[in-house]
Amino acid sequence: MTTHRELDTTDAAAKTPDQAQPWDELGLKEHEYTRIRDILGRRPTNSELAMYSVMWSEHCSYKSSKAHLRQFGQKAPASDALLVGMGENAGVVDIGNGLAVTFKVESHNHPSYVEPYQGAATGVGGIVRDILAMGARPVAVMDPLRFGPMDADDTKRVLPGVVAGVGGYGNCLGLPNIGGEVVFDPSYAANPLVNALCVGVMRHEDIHLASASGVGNKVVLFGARTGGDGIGGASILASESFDDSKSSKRPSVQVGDPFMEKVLIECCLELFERRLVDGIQDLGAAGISCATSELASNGDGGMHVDLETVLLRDPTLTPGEILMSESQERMMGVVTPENLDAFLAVTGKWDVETAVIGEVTGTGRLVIDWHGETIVDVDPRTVAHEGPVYERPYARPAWQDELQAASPSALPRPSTGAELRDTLLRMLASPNLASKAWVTDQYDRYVLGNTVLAQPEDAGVLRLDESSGLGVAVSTDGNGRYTKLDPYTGAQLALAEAYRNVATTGARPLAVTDCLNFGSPEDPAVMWQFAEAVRGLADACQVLGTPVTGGNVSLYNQTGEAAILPTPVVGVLGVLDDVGRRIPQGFREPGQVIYLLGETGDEFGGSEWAWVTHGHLGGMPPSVDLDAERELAEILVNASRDGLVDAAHDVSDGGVAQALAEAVLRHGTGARVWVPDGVDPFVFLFSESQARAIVSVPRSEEVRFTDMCTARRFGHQRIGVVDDGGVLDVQNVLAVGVDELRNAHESTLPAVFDA
Amino acid sequence: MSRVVVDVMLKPEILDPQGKAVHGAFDRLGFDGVASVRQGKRFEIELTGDAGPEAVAEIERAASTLLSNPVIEDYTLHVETEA
Amino acid sequence: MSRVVVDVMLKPEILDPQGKAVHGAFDRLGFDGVASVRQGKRFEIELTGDAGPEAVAEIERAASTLLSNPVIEDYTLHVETEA
Amino acid sequence: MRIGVVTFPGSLDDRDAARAVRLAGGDAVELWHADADLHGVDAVVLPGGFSYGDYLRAGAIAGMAPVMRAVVDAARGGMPVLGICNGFQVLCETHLLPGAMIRNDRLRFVCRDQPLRVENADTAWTSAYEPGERIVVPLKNIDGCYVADERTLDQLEGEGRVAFRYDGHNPNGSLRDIAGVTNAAGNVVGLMPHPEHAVEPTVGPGSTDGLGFFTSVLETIEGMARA
Ligand SMILES: Nc1ncnc2c1ncn2[C@@H]1O[C@H](COP(=O)(O)OP(=O)(O)O)[C@@H](O)[C@H]1O
Ligand SMILES: [Mg+2]
Repeated sequence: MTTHRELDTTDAAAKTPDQAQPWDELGLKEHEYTRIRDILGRRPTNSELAMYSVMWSEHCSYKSSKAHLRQFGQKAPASDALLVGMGENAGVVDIGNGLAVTFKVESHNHPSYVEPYQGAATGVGGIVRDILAMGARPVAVMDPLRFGPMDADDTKRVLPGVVAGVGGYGNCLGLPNIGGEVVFDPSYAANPLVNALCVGVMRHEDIHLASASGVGNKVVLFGARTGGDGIGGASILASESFDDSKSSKRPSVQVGDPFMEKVLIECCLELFERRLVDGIQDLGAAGISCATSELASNGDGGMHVDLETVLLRDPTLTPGEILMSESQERMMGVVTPENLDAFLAVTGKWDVETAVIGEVTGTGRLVIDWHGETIVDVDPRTVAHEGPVYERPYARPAWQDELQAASPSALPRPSTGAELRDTLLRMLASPNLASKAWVTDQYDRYVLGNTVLAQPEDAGVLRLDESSGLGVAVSTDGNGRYTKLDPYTGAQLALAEAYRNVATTGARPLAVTDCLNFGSPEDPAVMWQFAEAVRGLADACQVLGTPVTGGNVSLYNQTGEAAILPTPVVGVLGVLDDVGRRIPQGFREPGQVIYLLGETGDEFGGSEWAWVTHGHLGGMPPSVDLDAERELAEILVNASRDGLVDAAHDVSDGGVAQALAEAVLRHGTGARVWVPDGVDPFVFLFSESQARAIVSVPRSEEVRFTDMCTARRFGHQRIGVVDDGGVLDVQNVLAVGVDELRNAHESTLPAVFDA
Repeated sequence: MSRVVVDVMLKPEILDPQGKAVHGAFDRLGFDGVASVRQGKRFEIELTGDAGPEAVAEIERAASTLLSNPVIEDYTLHVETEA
Repeated sequence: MSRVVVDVMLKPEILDPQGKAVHGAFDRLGFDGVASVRQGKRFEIELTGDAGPEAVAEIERAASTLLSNPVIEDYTLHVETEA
Repeated sequence: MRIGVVTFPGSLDDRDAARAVRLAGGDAVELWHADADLHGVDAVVLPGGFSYGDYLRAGAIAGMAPVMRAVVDAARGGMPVLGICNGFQVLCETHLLPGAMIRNDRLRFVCRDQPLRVENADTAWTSAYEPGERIVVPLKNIDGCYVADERTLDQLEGEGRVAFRYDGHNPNGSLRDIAGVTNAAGNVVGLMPHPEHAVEPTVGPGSTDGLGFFTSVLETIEGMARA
């Protein structure tokens, strides 16, 4: 049955107050629909309804998480580095020399499950446009990923597609991929996590904000044409015609065009440089609805749009669909009338199609017309900023005590040299600890010519200023098992690890971005995990002095009742005054002395060892000591500045054994290591105690280095010597040749994904 | 020996950046008169035996799973007869 | 409006890694009976007007210069008539 | 000495190529795809990237750009031209160099620090190297498998026009391990790996093995000027 309806205008809405509307199919709750009617003083038009429903969705409005996320602002440590804080497209951090850096991580989880290649590709494209919209040149991407069990059939579908998509888009865009994560856990089956991070750089004066001000200024839409992409479910809601055959043609999948985005980046940068654009906003979720309402509500007036002027790829789109379309590679700008010709000349040079679709008004209203008839007339703030906020109930789940009580201390431990050797090789080859080269070799890590460190190093390091060597380091981390055992601690550990990874390269940690991936907020247990994780992260940021500058929340990552491991992914950005002083992770110089920094305890809750050898998850995660993390970071940063260490590698998943193996494998050298007196070899090798790193110190610097550690009362133990013997030799315990180590470490992913 | 041909094209509503780029190239070369270009894939599959109903059914199954991605692509299949 | 279809295939003597991979996938799925697979490109070109001899000659020229690389590829062209 | 670096829509390594030119001591001149004028440069680099998204075929659409008519003419007249990765693909598409690139044998993008053997150290872009010298420069591509018919390959080998070969592991299935070739005159050279990413010790793979391309051409130009 096809019922074509008349265009639903504001006039029609005023005249037909009782017309039934599909608010529930659009995902709105009844009280939300009622509130929309109250705000408007009439029923919404179909276009308005579509707009509110998308902008008030969890994804766009953060209605379940907002109440908690406020802590990031309330507890934010004083930082003179922060130029733009949370709430904009991305935060902006001052790194000196007049340069500023912006970075942010976002999720594209569900789309990547449906269509791995395009889902991941458009995830990268979206975060890059966020960074571009701040006025910055995007300079690198990273991709923290989570998948179901490595050898599950569905993982064999999803992982290669996601990796090809991240690479296909990022490589074609010319952004080096400088890091990320690949983690496997059964809870991510059917709920893979595809997070993407982008870093951008600009001069302070180039910061742009998403606001439409100045009555008479033009609103322009430029980039790709608008098609039916990503309207998906919303098409039923947004469509003026309830014609089944038609709405089924609206793809819920968005397809990316990285070439278009590359051109759009260069075009925008030229517009910024020539000061031709006032406000700018990227188009992401909810497309034109979102961009117009956000630009207008951040400005000082209103906005009028003639929707029929939007350039279309598919002429059959209805006005509601045009408003909702999530076609990629589009930007919206606010341009003064004097600059319009120059603006069009630049977009013309880059072959970027551009349409003037409206202008800034003084009415305070967002008015959208379709061929002269008004289909939207709203206060833009009610759409963009005044959506519902929920105080969702949360409660510590009953099973939490039982989980924490299931300590790993009862698990049988390897004790003989042969058993320990076997354990080391088995862990090195396990999916989460194995080399990720199969993935990262598909990413261009060199383009732009400023990559100082990339995978497999602890953090990605970029040079941002060729003359001074000023640069930044970025790392992302997150351990869902730790977070499941104790969400408050787990989130802090995610921060601690990323912070430590950044410091390990010699960079001073400055700022944080985060992507909070959780299950359904309607489950009080999940909501408790979320609340605890946010509280933990906010508290830890306060102690470490690193403000959260922005991020993203992804909820409803679950299948039926089963939620994913609570997975806060934390990205830390640090600054290096001279990237020439960066500390890489691999042992290179025979004769250098290996020190273990920090204290080792018997900590196996949530450890890789318990998981790999016993499939066990229980007990308490390793304890957090943020003061120790801070002290360790200072030692590493000073050591880099003063040239005291040649290599440094943080100790985390898999413990000291894993860290040593990776440091030896980097250049195929060797090491002779001894277990400190009175320490159990198993605990020494595999414990996951935090705030630790291994370093290699030239003999000439050994005294200065240990003096510094002593002065700071920071634990440091001389545990070995680098050599070129091609063997990792833990004396009187085990010895493994580099070839055997390499084979264990590097065969795992190819064996599954090249089969 | 016989040959089955499977043509795979993006669904009409899905953006086709390649086709768009080719269209742009036509314009630059001064070939006007082109309204649109879509680019897809063509698979020429030689069978060891006859293209009987079972063989075709097998290929059909592969066309819908392996050769095309049903989320974004459509396929058509035909048996090629000697010219 | 009318449609011209250009099929571009690698020359038989040029190796075709994509076709080979598809062949391998057939084998793994247990589809035997496939002797070889070649993967090429299909262009569907909609003309604004009729596919008259001049228009077709233009497309033919594009097919041999733009749509295919004569060093490694062959093409065939046909005008599609409404079904 | 002025070395032009062409930017096509979708070029990615153009700024990197210009940096390498500067580090070698030359002046880098930006050239724009839509401008048929070479602005008096002494040599041209066609940089890496995904011009026009590599849609249709890698390098195919860029090969038709106005600037390429000028480059083709200048190359035929003896001007040194280097095509890196996408630039190599453009040189093949415009038939300045023989052969073509197809999808890598493993069908995936590959990024690695790639050992190469310099087979011909007599070209405009390789005179700073020793014949047989082993260098390491990054390789990053998805359409990097070099193919040509047997007759062409035999001819290239016979005339010493295989300029570079992959040393050890062949990363993309290129026939006869060919990583780069030169025209008969030795002024036009193309290769898949990226020498411009191996010119500074702190960035990239940390080797400076790629700098020789750019010092070679500066020397070549100087020699041409003296002659
Ligand atoms: N999906 C990915 N994309 C890019 N780099 C990755 C990805 N997964 C892992 N890496 C890189 O591989 C290296 C090892 O990863 P991991 O063991 O998770 O590091 P860490 O334990 O130090 O966080 C790091 O350099 C990391 O950035
Ligand atoms: Mg690390």
